[in-house]
Formats: sequence, structure tokens, C-alpha cells
Amino acid sequence: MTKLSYPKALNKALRDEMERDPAVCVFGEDIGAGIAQVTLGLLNKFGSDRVVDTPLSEQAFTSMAIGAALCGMRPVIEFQIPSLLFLTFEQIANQAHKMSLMTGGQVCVPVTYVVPGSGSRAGWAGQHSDHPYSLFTHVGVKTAVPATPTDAYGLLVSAIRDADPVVLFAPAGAMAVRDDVDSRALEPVPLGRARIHRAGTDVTVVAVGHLVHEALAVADELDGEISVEVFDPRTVYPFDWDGLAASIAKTGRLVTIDDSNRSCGIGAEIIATVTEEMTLVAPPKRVTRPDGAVLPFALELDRAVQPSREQLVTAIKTVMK
Amino acid sequence: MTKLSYPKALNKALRDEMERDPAVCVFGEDIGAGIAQVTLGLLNKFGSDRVVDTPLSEQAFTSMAIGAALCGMRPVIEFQIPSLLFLTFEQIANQAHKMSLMTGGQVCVPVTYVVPGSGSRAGWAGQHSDHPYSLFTHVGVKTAVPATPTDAYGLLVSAIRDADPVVLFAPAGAMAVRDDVDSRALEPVPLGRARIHRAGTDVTVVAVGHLVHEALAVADELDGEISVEVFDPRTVYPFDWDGLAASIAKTGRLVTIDDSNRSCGIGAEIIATVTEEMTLVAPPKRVTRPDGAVLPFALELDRAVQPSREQLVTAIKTVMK
Amino acid sequence: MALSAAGLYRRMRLIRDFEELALRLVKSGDIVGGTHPYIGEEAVAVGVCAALAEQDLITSTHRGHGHVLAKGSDPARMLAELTGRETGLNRGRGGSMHAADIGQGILGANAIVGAAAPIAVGAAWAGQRHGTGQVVATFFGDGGLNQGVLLEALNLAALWQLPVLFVCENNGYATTMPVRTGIAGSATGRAEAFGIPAVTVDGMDVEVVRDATAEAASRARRGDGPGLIECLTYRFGPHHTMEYGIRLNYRTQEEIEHWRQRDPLTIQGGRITPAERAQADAEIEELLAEAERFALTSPRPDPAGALDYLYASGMAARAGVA
Amino acid sequence: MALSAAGLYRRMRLIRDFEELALRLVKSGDIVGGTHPYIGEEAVAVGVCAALAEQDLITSTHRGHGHVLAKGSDPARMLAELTGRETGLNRGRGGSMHAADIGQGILGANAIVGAAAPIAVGAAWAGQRHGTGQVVATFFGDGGLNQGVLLEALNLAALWQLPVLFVCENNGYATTMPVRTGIAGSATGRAEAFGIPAVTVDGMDVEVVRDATAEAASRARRGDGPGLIECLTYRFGPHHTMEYGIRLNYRTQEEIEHWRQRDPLTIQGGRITPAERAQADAEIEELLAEAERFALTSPRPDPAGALDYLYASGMAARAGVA
Ligand SMILES: Cc1ncc(C[n+]2csc(CCOP(=O)(O)OP(=O)(O)O)c2C)c(N)n1
Ligand SMILES: Cc1ncc(C[n+]2csc(CCOP(=O)(O)OP(=O)(O)O)c2C)c(N)n1
Ligand SMILES: [Mg+2]
Ligand SMILES: [Mg+2]
Repeated sequence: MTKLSYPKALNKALRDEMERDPAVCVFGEDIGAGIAQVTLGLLNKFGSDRVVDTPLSEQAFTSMAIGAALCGMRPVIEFQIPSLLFLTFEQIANQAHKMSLMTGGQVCVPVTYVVPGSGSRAGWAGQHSDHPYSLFTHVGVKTAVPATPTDAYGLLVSAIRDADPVVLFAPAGAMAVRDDVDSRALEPVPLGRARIHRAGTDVTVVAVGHLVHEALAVADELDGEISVEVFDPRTVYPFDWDGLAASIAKTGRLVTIDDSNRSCGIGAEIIATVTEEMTLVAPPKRVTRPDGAVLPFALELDRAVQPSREQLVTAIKTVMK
Repeated sequence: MTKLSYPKALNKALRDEMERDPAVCVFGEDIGAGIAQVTLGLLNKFGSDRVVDTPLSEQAFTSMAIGAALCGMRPVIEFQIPSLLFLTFEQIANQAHKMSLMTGGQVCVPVTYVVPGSGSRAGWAGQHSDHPYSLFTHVGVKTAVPATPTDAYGLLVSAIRDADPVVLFAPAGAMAVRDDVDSRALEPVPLGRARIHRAGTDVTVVAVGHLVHEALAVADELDGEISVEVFDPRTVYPFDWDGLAASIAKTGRLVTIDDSNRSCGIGAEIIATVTEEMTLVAPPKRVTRPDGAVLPFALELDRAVQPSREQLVTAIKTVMK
Repeated sequence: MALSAAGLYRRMRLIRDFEELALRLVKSGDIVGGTHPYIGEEAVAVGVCAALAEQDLITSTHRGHGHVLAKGSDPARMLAELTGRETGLNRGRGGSMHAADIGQGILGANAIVGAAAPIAVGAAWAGQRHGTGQVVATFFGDGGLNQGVLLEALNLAALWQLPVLFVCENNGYATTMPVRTGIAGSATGRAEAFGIPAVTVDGMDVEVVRDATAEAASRARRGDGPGLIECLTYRFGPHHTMEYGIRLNYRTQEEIEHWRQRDPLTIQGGRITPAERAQADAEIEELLAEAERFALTSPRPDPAGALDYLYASGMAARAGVA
Repeated sequence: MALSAAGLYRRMRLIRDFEELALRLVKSGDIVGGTHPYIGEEAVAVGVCAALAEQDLITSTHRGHGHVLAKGSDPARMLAELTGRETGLNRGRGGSMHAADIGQGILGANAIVGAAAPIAVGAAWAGQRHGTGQVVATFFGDGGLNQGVLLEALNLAALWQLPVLFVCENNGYATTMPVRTGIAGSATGRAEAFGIPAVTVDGMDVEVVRDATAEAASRARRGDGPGLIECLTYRFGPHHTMEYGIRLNYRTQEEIEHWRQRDPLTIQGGRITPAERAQADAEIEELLAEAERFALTSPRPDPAGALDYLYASGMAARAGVA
């Protein structure tokens, strides 16, 4: 039983799927060298016709993956920075996502987009610190934000096997997390199935990605005083509404914490759906980045813009009032 | 007193601002010919150094507008189709939007992006029928969705004069609307100020863009039975939360209808903010496009995916139960 | 698929008459949203596809009817698509700008200019990897030459020596913008800058287009990489049928007349006997009458299935109201 | 700004020592997030900026410290920016990859490869329209040549004959990707395809770079349009300081040694007297000691102002928790 690191989990998922299915291939920048660790060793093992170091042309190789998918491949794309999803938004949202319906079901586009180190990486500042998973939730592209190495493995495997495009965000804030698991026990995690990291009876805290660990710390801190259920959706789209309904039925209270901007973020969606379809005994609260947030460079400013443990504690205490 | 058409209103706003301020210029495809009617006559009047017909390079000319703005210009960009906002998402969300903060306030980027005919245009199908205003709300780019010619005029004028980037969606579904106004009476409409099209006491219906007119028709239909207040935010970002709070204080009930996809759309944001910060006597409801909607070509399918009057009536009656 | 001189004429006649029929159906309201007519450019699609093998692939554009018919799709099912029927190529879900027919090697039209080129590169990459010997032809207009993603695609195809034929349909305009005001340099010069062999040919002569394509295709099949073929052509009609409704004076009558003198059907028609020509015309007339009947009597899709095929995995999307 | 041989050396020495200092501050943790060191490429920034006038503009890249210093920013305020201080060029909001100094004509570094080129084109368009006679130099790496938006920008600059200097810093690699595996054709060939005059020069010789730039700049000022200058150079250090933490074997020691033989400081240093050289070295040492003192004693920004300047209009954004 060895400690599994987050990057190793992604690396193993890729390796296992490439061994299992010759259609799986990887495109990206510097993936031969494995700079982001996710692709370490894959070039040597599978060769350059399955591990393709691409030039700095994200838009072209993102659409190239579509063409390869139309011809039977299952490409995985690694993006070095989250904002490359802005650059390739047309290719993902307007091309890959729409092809199945537009062709009347003639084709599917099983492409997986992986962003290792999404969200703030201290010091990378404005254009390298985005966490745009809510954008893909809005356009309807399947979106996973694993909080742990085990889920990172299981969700990447499921993403690769899925018939549709899937974006997987590996939050920089979760990259240091390690799991005590027997790597032989790792298995696929279905898209759309939440995970209760900690059961509780007073309030449901829906936490996304690295913030799951903040939520768990807060739950510990409040232990005895408030019984917090920590609910990790694992995929923000599709979202496990049934699982959340069960949790809310138990607690009747809701707080969300996630690292996307406030307006039209996943926090808003969770509160909206719960208010429309479930019953709460107290008004819900969400903790997010501010509206329109741009992360400033200086560390104390960067931190000030991100959701914090303190904000979560206050929110929980407010809904318990 | 002449009937003002929606395209004429946009055209007049552009013309007036170009006359008022020599820094205002227009970039776009076929704007010399004025295909979209918005720029009709401007080339002759202001010349090709202020009305610039651009090649089919949206990404370059969208960033070109940033450079021009940094040097004192106030560019207006016309996009022929809504999905060009996907293609230029990097240039708008990651460049124009972030420059003021990233430079510590050294620069501003007063660029306006206009999309005449946003949303579904019957028969244009999957890649030409998007209504992505919620995406810009999420990233924090100011976003206007005028429902009437008068507001189209006033909001475009304010957008052009604003120091920040602003996206203005002119819904295809509102393009045929005409206003009985004395064109001399037209004036700027501040960003972030809602408009109550019809006062009511039982329920607040927040309607966006062309759906404001559906909401008004429904309000008429229910007249005597249910007193509907029709609330048009006019800009989805910034949103007039104070105005909405006043309306909710009166009605205590909320229904939203808008043409964006369901998850993480503006409808979700409105419900989330109202539930967190205001008091409702009944659970709210929203009417939207489905999750991840792609508009199919066949007319009856295209229609089936868009929010309808019937859905609004049902939603209103449900919250009144 | 190798075609005789008469066969080439027949294919072009099919497209010409299909497009005329489509115009009638736009006016009658049976086709909603209009079309981008291919009339005048038939020699490009037919010439290129005549040099391709059955198993070869193509990607198409917003002005794509000609490509789809030239590659071999059933005109009846194409017309059913344009009229939004369940029997259409895309089950009525795609329409004029998204027609696809995987069975015929048509990976799809694309409503976004330039967007199909990198998709074609990906298909060619997969084919090369699988050793299929397939060639992928990607059509785009002169305006497409200004899309960054297409230029990126040229680089990838050249770097990896992929079997892609970049077919530039230079019809002189991107909507209202003349080529000279939109393009610095030339189509061939851009390809050559990436080390891609490029030629400019008479796009009104189907046999010239076919021969140029055949040469590039055999190079590509030999593993010698991509090629670009610029076809000088002209659309006799509007950019889009909406142009019938608005006055746009970006072309002179003289210019239009000049090009009409070089009608690809007249040029190819002159190479076959009057009898062959008359027979082809008659056959096409009959075939399209049948296609129209098929399309207009085909069932419309059921609104309940509006979101069918949204997710290939079969996942259902939440409705727009709870 | 015209510089003597000694002046050119001094500017390069400033950048070299500034970058060495920055490396120390990365190790000490005073600079958070690391840097993309410019060490080895000094002759490009200094040579280009030496041929520009005060009023001319530049855009920069992720590897931008050299450009900013060469164009004339105060090293102390640049260092304050890198250490996240309120006294920094961007008030500590931008950092290494976003340094901007409008007063010095520096429109900003850009963390997105290729993204600055069209911004430079827009600035040049505005300048041309205002008749300022300004020239805009836009720096980018060999990797930037593969960004579609940069290729689109070449077309716009060429079409409208805008006063833009495209400066390609070809240091042989895009992170770990060698130029030959990433670029089909050449930098100059791509520019020429758009009708843009292009030259390749020794990017290790500051006077050669300056002269090539001066020629292109005077052409641009005359209204004869853009030019591209490819500078063959090399980074002596890592792509990014994170490389110190991971083993990457994409370059041989021989190759690195070979280029170190052509250190731009040695080349230019050989053109001035030992006395001039010693004096410049001493001045820079003193200047940077003062810069370090200034930066490290400057106040850090107040977290309460984390979203200051988000909207130039002064609009306040809603907080992340109500
Ligand atoms: C990226 C993009 N920009 C703009 C449009 C709107 N549009 C559709 S066709 C067209 C002109 C295309 O010109 P060209 O590529 O020469 O093809 P042609 O219409 O002449 O066949 C434009 C601007 C689009 N569909 N996609
Ligand atoms: C569009 C984009 N893709 C990827 C990255 C990540 N990245 C940063 S620098 C770099 C390499 C750039 O190479 P080059 O343009 O040659 O500049 P150099 O680093 O050699 O100075 C990459 C891939 C980025 N910042 N922007
Ligand atoms: Mg054209
Ligand atoms: Mg480089």
C-alpha cells in the first residue's frame, strides 16, 4: 500500500487506458517530456504516434482531436493552463459538443481535455489562474473536478471511456493531496455520481475540487458543535441531483463553496435547483470568487480573492442561526 | 413621431456616438455594406478609417480593438453571429477584461461588442443559434440584452461611453419590435438599471431580451387572475439587484424566463441571489433552454428547445399555488 | 470515383439543378433559413471528388451542397435534410450548413468558416496512423484563408506530412469583401510558406480541377504530404438567399456576366455529344422530381425528440423547466 | 533611443544582472511563482529598443523582463512588481508575465503566447490614424509563430501597411519543442507570404539587431508597412525557474556551451574599453543594489484592495460571499 499522488493517479489512469484501448492517444505541449507529470513515461512506452507533442497551436490540435475521434480514436488533450480553454472554447463548445446532435447521431466525439493545475497557482497571476468549469457546465460539456487522487484516477478513466467530450480540471490546490490506496483497488468513477466525504445531519456543504479539503477541515473544526455533511459532486456536469436531494432531505440546510466566479457559477446552479425542487429550513449560502474576478499577482491579493475557510465557517453558522 | 425599429435604433446610437466622439470607430465584416443594417450609411458618412471592413479574422481584429483602445480609440465591433463570441472568448475574457486590473489601473479597454440577431434565427441551426450572455456574466464582462429599440439605443450609447468592455446582444427575437418614440427623446440608459415594463403585485417575472415581450403577453393573458410584474434587467451584468429587491418586496414571488441554457445561466443566478438575500413566500421557478442545448435545424425542433409562453404560464401558476 | 466526360457533366448538372430547386423551396418556405447557393462553382466540387476514391474523406463548408452531392450523397436525403425531415441525412437536425454523411465519407459541412480544416487534419492523421491510405479533402473559401486555425492546420499537416488536400474555392469574395482587400499575398503563397506544394487552377473547368486534384492526391497517398489547390471560380448567385432581400452593390453586372460566359456546365457540356447532354439533363430532371417528392412527403421530426442525439452516451439533459 | 557601444553593453548588463538578481529572489521566495529568465537573449531586446524612439511602443511576452528594461522602465519599480509591492509598475497586480509601463510605451507583457501581436497591430492602426509616426514593436518567440492569431495579425498589418515590427526571438525551443519539429517552413517565409519584408539576423550581436531594426523602423515610419526581424538567439537558462525542480533533457550540454561562447555581453563587451566595461558593471551593480533595497522595503498591497482596478469605470464587484 503506497501513497498515491494526484499527478501519479492521472498518469496511471492514462497509462491503463492506453494499454487497454489502442484508440486512446494524447495530444499536448511538452507531453513527451512530461512537464506536468501527467504524461511521464508515456512517450517511451507508447511511442510518438500515440503520444503526440504538438506545436503551440491549441485551436488546431483541439479540432484535430475531433477529426481523429470521427475516425475511431479516443484522444486525450493536455492543456498547460486553464485559460487555454478560453482559446479553444469554439473548438470544444461549438464543434466537439455539437456534432452528435447536428449530425443526427451519425458521429460521436469522445475527446477528453485535461487541465493539470487549474485555478490559482501562486504567482502565475491574471491570465493563468482561472477556474472556468462553470462555463462548461453552462454549455453542457461534461465536466469533472476531482478532489482526490483516487477520484482523479476514476474520473479520468470514465472520461476517456465516455462517448462525449469531457473536461477534467485537476485543481492546483489538490495536486499535493495523497491517498492511501492499493493501486490495484483503483476503479472507474461514474460521471454524475457524488461522493459524501463525511456524513452529517445539520447542514450539507457542497464543496468542489480542492475546496473539499477545506470543507473537511471546517467540518472537523465544528465537530460537536455543528454536524456537517461534506458533499463532493465530483462532476459539476452532469450533477448528482438525486444524491444532493437525499443529503438535503437529511439536513435541510445548504452551503456551497467553490472556486468559480460568483455570477452564474456552479454555486448559483446548486442553490437554484435546490430551491426550486427541494426543501430547506433556512436560506442557503454560497462561498465563491467575487463577480468577474481577475486574480492579482501579489500573494496576499491572490489569496484574498479565493474562497476561504473563514468564509465557509461564517456561512455555515449563518445558515444554522 | 415615427416608429423606431430595433436595427435603426442601433444604427442611430452608433451614428450619434461617432458624431459626438471622434474616438469611436467600428470594426467588423461587411459593415461597409451594412448587411446587418446596424452600420448602414456609416461608411459613407465617416469614411474607411473609422468604419473598417475587416477580413475574416475575428480573433485578430478583436485584439486589434484592444490595441486601438489602449491608444485612445473607442472601438465597436460587430459580430455577424453569436458563436463568434466563442471564437473570440480568449480575446474578450482573458485579454480585454483583465487588462485594467493586471496593469494596476494603467489602462482601460473601452470596447463594445455588438451581436445583431443573437439566439435562434429560424433555420440557422446548431452553430448559429447560441445565446451566450450568461458566459459573459460569469466572467464578469458587462453584458446588455435590450428588449426594445429604445433600450437598444440607450444601452448601446452607454456601452460605447463606458470605460470597460461591454457585450451587447440584440436578440433575433426582438429585431422586429418597433417603438413609438420621438427620436429626439432617445437618451442613454445606464448599465445596471432595470426597467419595469408592467407593474404587478402577485409575482415578479424577470424576463430577458426578446422574452420580455412574451412575458408581457402572458401578463395580459393572466390579467384579472394574477397580477404580474414584468421586470427587465436590461443588463444581465451588472444586474440591478436593488431594483429586483424592491419588486420582490412587493410580490414575494419569482419566476424567471430567459433564453440561455439552464445550468449556470442567468436564471440560476437570479434565483440564487434572491434566495440568499431576499424573502419569498413561495419557491421560485425558472424557464430556460434545456441543459447543454444545441438547437436542431428543423423548425419544430428548434422551437421545442426554446422557452415558451406556455411554460411561463405554467411556472407562474405553480408559484401562485 | 472515376467519371467519364459525360459523367462529370452529369454530376455538375445534378448540383446546378439541385441548387435551383433549393432556391424554389426557399421561396416557397419549404426550406427555412435560406441557403448559400453553389451555382457557378460546380466544377470545383465535382472535379475534386472525381479524383478521390470511395473511401476518401471530405469536409465541407457553409456553401456545401455541391460538395455533399459530388461526394455521392443521395440527393433525395440531402433535400429531405434541407426541408427538415426525419429522412434527411442528419435526420433534419443539421440543415444546409451541417449536412454530414459518414457513409459517403462526408465528415460534415461546418457553419464556422475555416473550422473544418483542422478536423480534416485530424482525420488524415488517424488514417495515416491506421495505414488506410485515405486522403482527406477539405474545402474552404478565400475568406477561410484568413482564419488563424486554418493556417495552424496547414502547419500541422505539413509538419507531419499528412494526406490532406486543402481545396481553396476562391470565388473572389468573402460575402461582400473582395479577395484583394482581404488577403495579403496569395493562397498558394501561404501554403508554400509551410512547405506545402500549391497550384492555382481554372475552377470553371472540371477536368482541370480533377487532374490537379489527382496529382496532389497521388502525392499524398505516396506519403509525400499535403497539397493545396486554389480553384479560381465564381458564384453566379447571392452569398446567401437573404441577399435577395437586401441591395448589396459589391459586384458589377459586367463582372457577373463575364464569369457567366465561363459557366462550367457550358465548358464541360461542349466536350460531350448533344445526345449525352440531353440524356443527362433528362435523367437529372427525373431524379430531382423524385427527390422533391421524397423530401416533401417525408415525415417531420417529432418535437418530443428535439434533444435526441445531444449526448452520444445517451445521457438525457434536464428540461428547460422543472 | 540612440546608444553608444558602451551604452548598449550597459543596457545588456543591466538585464543580465537584473535577471540573476531575480533568480536569487525566486530562490529566496521574495519572488513568488518564478520567472522565465531572459539570460542569453539580451541583445534582442536591447538592439530592438535602441532603434526605437521614445514615443514608439512595444508589446512583450511571458519572457518579458528584458523588453521592459530595454525600453526604459525603472528597474527598481520592475523589481518591486516582481516582488508584489504596491510600488511596482503594476502596483503588484501584474507580476512577471504582465508587466506594463504605459509611460514608457510598454503596452504590456502577455502571458498568452502570440496574443500581443494583434494588440500591437491595433496600436499601430491607431497611431497611423492619428499620424503620430509611432512604430510598434511586438516581441514573440518561435513558438508564437504557430498561434493562428499571430498569423492573422501579419495579414492585417500587411493589408493596411501598418507600422509594426514583428520581432521573432527564435531561441530554438518552445519550452521543450525544438523549432524544426514545431515549425514547417520558416519565420521569414511566413512573413513574406503576407508580403512582409523579413530578415534573419544574429540575435547575439546587439549592433546587428539594432541596425536591422532601424532599417525596418524607418521603412515603417515612411509608411511602407510592417517588417519582421527574426533574431537567432538562445536562452542560457531554463524555460522557467520551475525547470530547476524537474529534469528535462531536451538540450545537450554541448549545445548550451556552444551558445555560451557567443554570449552577447562578451561580443559587445569586446567592442568597448575595459575601463568602460568596468564602469558599466560597477554602475549596474550599484543601481541594482538600490533597486533591491527599494523593492524589498516597499509596502505590500492591502488585501482589502484585491479587486481595485477590476473595472476602469470604478464599478464594484460583488464579494464572493453575501
Ligand atoms: C468564423 C466565421 N466568421 C464569420 C462567419 C459569417 N460568414 C459566413 S460565410 C462568410 C464568408 C465566407 O467567405 P469565403 O470563405 O470566401 O466563402 P464563400 O462564402 O465565398 O464561399 C462569413 C463572413 C462565419 N460563418 N464564420
Ligand atoms: C497560447 C499559449 N499556449 C501555451 C502556453 C504555455 N507556454 C508558456 S511559454 C511557452 C513556450 C513559448 O515558446 P516561445 O514562443 O518560443 O517563447 P520562449 O519561451 O522560447 O521565449 C508555452 C507553451 C501559453 N502561455 N500560451
Ligand atoms: Mg469566397
Ligand atoms: Mg522559443
